Amino acid sequence: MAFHTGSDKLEPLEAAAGRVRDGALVALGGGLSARLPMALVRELIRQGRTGLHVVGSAHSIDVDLLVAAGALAVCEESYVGFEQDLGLAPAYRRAAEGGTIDVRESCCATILAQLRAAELGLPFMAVRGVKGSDIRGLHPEYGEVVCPFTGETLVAVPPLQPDVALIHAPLGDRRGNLHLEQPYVLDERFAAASRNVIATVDRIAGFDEVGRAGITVPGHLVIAVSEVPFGAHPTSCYPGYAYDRPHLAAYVSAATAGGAALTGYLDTFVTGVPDEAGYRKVVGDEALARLGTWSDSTSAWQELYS
Amino acid sequence: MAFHTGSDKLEPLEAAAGRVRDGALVALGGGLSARLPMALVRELIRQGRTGLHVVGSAHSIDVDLLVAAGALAVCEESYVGFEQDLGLAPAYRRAAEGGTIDVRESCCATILAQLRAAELGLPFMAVRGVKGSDIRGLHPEYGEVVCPFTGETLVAVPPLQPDVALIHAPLGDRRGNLHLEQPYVLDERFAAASRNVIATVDRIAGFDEVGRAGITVPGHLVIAVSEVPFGAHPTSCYPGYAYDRPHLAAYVSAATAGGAALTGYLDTFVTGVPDEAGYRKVVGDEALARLGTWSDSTSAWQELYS
Amino acid sequence: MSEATYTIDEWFVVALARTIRDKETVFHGFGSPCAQVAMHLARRTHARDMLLVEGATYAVNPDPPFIPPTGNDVVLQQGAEYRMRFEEFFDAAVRGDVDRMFLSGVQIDAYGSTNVTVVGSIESPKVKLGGGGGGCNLSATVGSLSLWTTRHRAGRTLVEQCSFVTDIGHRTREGTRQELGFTGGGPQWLVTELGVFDYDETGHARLRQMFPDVTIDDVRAVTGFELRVAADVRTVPPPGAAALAALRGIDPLGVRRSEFSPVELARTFHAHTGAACAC
Amino acid sequence: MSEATYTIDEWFVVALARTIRDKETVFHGFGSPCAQVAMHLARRTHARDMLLVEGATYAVNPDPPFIPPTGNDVVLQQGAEYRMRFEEFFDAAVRGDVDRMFLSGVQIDAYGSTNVTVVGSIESPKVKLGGGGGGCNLSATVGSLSLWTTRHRAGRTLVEQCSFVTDIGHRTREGTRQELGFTGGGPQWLVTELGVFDYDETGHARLRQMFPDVTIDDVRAVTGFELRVAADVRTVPPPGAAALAALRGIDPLGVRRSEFSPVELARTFHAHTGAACAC
Repeated sequence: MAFHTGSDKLEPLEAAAGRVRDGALVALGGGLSARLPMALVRELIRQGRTGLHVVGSAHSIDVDLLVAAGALAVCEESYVGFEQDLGLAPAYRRAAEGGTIDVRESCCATILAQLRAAELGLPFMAVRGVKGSDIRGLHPEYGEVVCPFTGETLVAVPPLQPDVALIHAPLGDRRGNLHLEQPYVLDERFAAASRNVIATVDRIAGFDEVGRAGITVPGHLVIAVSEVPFGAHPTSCYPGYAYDRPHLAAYVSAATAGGAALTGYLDTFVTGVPDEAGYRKVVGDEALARLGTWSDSTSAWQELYS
Repeated sequence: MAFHTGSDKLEPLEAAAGRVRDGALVALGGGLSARLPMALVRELIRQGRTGLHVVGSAHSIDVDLLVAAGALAVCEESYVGFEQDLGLAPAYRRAAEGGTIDVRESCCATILAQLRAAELGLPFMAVRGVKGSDIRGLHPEYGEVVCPFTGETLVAVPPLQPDVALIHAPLGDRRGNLHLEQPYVLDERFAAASRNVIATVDRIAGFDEVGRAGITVPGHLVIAVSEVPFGAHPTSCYPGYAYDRPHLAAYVSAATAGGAALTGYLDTFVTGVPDEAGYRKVVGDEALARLGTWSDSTSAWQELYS
Repeated sequence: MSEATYTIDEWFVVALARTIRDKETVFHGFGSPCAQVAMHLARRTHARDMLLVEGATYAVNPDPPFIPPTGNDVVLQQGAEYRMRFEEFFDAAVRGDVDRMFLSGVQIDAYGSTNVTVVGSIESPKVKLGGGGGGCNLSATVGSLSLWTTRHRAGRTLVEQCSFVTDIGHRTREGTRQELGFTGGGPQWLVTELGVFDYDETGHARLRQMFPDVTIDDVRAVTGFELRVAADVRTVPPPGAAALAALRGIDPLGVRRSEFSPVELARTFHAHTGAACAC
Repeated sequence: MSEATYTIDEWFVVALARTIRDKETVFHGFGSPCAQVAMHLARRTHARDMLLVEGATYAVNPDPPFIPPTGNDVVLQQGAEYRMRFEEFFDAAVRGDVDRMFLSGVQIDAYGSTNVTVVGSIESPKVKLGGGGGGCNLSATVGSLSLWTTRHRAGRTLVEQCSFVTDIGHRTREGTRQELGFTGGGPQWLVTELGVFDYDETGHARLRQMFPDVTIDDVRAVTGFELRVAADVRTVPPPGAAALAALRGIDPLGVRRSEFSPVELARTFHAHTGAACAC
């Protein structure tokens, strides 16, 4: 009875985040500047979670913030940074260079193969690449397999079954059905491969509305869902809001400075506020409302990034 | 340049079906009584195609008709029949028992694994089951692989890359974008794993309409698309029409009787009519219109199957 | 038909429905009217929190207004909470997220292996059957299997050895499920028009219940493998009024009846007041 | 800026766009503004039938009103013909349906292997870089690779040996692409702010074109591996007026400029009448 057949998974963010254990293998949904599960990340930090092992594709402030707060022990993402625009991930870089976190950098396609092994109930998957790349040296758990038909030797990777996938969606219902806008990134695969999905949604709606919008992640994969407006901020969650570039820039400079500046950011936006209502209050209604203006016009959208 | 980047793939059914060579490895879309590519099947028979090797999941009149017409040499479907309601597939059964076709019965999950190997560019895939089943004995091409991590021996299956996938959809555009209603059965996997997709649609629409409805199979996978109203008849293609149970029952009794009765069916509905317009004329506007009444009311829908 | 009177197809489906436990994720293959009706019946009676996956449409917990004669009609998606993709279902079943599947067979051996592929040899078939669909993988990994047949009395269904093994039971010529590395538990129940079997610790079928118009000798006479009988063998608990009402509402077309011979369909039963109700 | 005058970032992007052939399926990774703008430029000039796959959104042939500073903003899906799933793109790339990918690196060796993981050793990094995304698989199977860097002049980018190989070029310590069983063709072009390289039959980079304000000695001085120069080395063909106009329309925010140092951005060129136009 692995599927969650219950009809009401709605619970407070504190309880949902409380389901994540210290040292858990955590899949982070979304990617780069879009739909990162930031409310859950902030709550995990408030609850003092430690030793987390995160896996995923290309991520940014979610991982960097966990590192900055000392919540992360192992990072198995394919990329952590702020792209060309804002550059390297400061806390992640500092911890990696200082040896305070274990960096097991992976590749999007390899992670996908490992998630599929778990999703398909197979004890391994073969991958075409990886050979010749030093990424392979970071993964002693990889093996090799010889194709019984062609005789070629391929890199074999073990199943990746996260303890929990943290996913933020714009819309969902009490049963845990989630509607996402593309790009889904790895969220569908995370949901199917992980033991449990813990979700936050900007808005809880009735089943009919979610069904009409389209169910991307079915409720039977979800163990808990919490309603958290702007739960992906400062990253985007369309159609609600674009990403908050000024906020990310401010974070990056604080994290780059480190010390008091970084502590200041954490205190102001995470540990110093009791909950996400407090977070939204500090960010400010005006700043949040501004992120919804992307749909007013192309120039308004462009203005957000200028 | 494997993707078909052209913007206009619309062509007559005759030309589209003409792309299928004698002896081709053909994936048949849809399943059982839903969305079978019947217009293409009938046109292939009109063109006298022979030696076809069909693969897929659970099918019915599409395969049986190809067998009845002598167009089929190898059958690798997981099921061919008319369910509990109308029973065994008469022509298929007769040919199998007479040894005039090569029956390589497969399993839905194995076919899926083989299509995935092709879709993922892998030389093999492992499957959990099959062992202990005599189905394995029908497939000398299967092998075995030992998991490098658990040491367990699994059945390994080779990639399945059909020469062509024949798919019928209710809606599509000139670029070849197809909108399907669920169940998609294996059509998405067929489209990605096959060298080419040849599609028929009940109606060609503009890109905007197809995009709004939702693109299930993208045009870059499709080499040709033809507009054929009722192209899935006598099987269903919602939202347009339910399946024509009386027609299927008439076919099954003709095929069971064989000889003149079966020749009569082929002559009346396939070889004796020049094209699909001719087919629709013989079936009759009234019979076709009746299949659209499913949406009038539950009792009207139920009436179609009573 | 009144709720005080019911026919074998109704009682049979009720017995089949009882093999489902609440909160289970349950699937039936196509061409399985009795299993299909039994699943919807269970969900409306004792297993309201089950996750019902419709065979061939992969719709999750639909409420179809009627069961059609074909397994993949869109009517079977009506009111569904969700519609899985083909691969979404098969992946879930292979990785162990599907708790129960209904399987039948033209031949079924003592250990629950079934044949839906061919009677006679595959080289020169006596009868080429439809085929196994997804069974030869699903039977290896699904949590538990509920087997059924409505052709037990014919004497050719429960056999010493299947002429072809399509779906795997508790053991085959190649070994036990454990030796084959299968993750699923295999056959748990076998419901026939004569009675209900479970499987003993060796994986061999064992008669647990019989319909009241059937004797152990009747069953033995038409069972091709050694008939093992439970010490506490008893009558199949009669259907409750609620179950019968629900069943008749679910299947107005009576598609379940298509699995029974006319002779069997003539078997009619009368509810005894105070009869045990398991629903 | 007038069409008679243009800066290095504009000319560079035009040169990068020329590596794309019509009808190709082309992809760029995230954090790659120059490649991103180049792809949209190609599609609006000489490669109108290419299949453009946006990095990070996997949108097919979108017409975004502007290129944002982040790679997976929904603006990059505007007007798209189709939006691939993450796995839909990666599967296509691994099975060989993607013809070209743009890759960059903080270090690039003579055979086109790149490093975007770490400067120094992974055990004690000098600089921990962002990471490779999907490159360590994609570089093995995509048809052709167009490499680029805007940091050639710094002298630390084109190196004899990468301190860490993230993405695979024509050969690595473990062997050639053939020996590794890779199905993709590997690096075909390397465009830098100094000039354009192709790869000789041994898979070694070879200078083919230079920007007019650069000499071979300039290039040799900042190239860490043996500089091989084509016999017919020439000036990078100047951008055409149509290409410049298109480029400025595609990238009003000038995100492409974020890849260049201020010094480089000062490089301005004037169109000579009758200058060859490849666009």
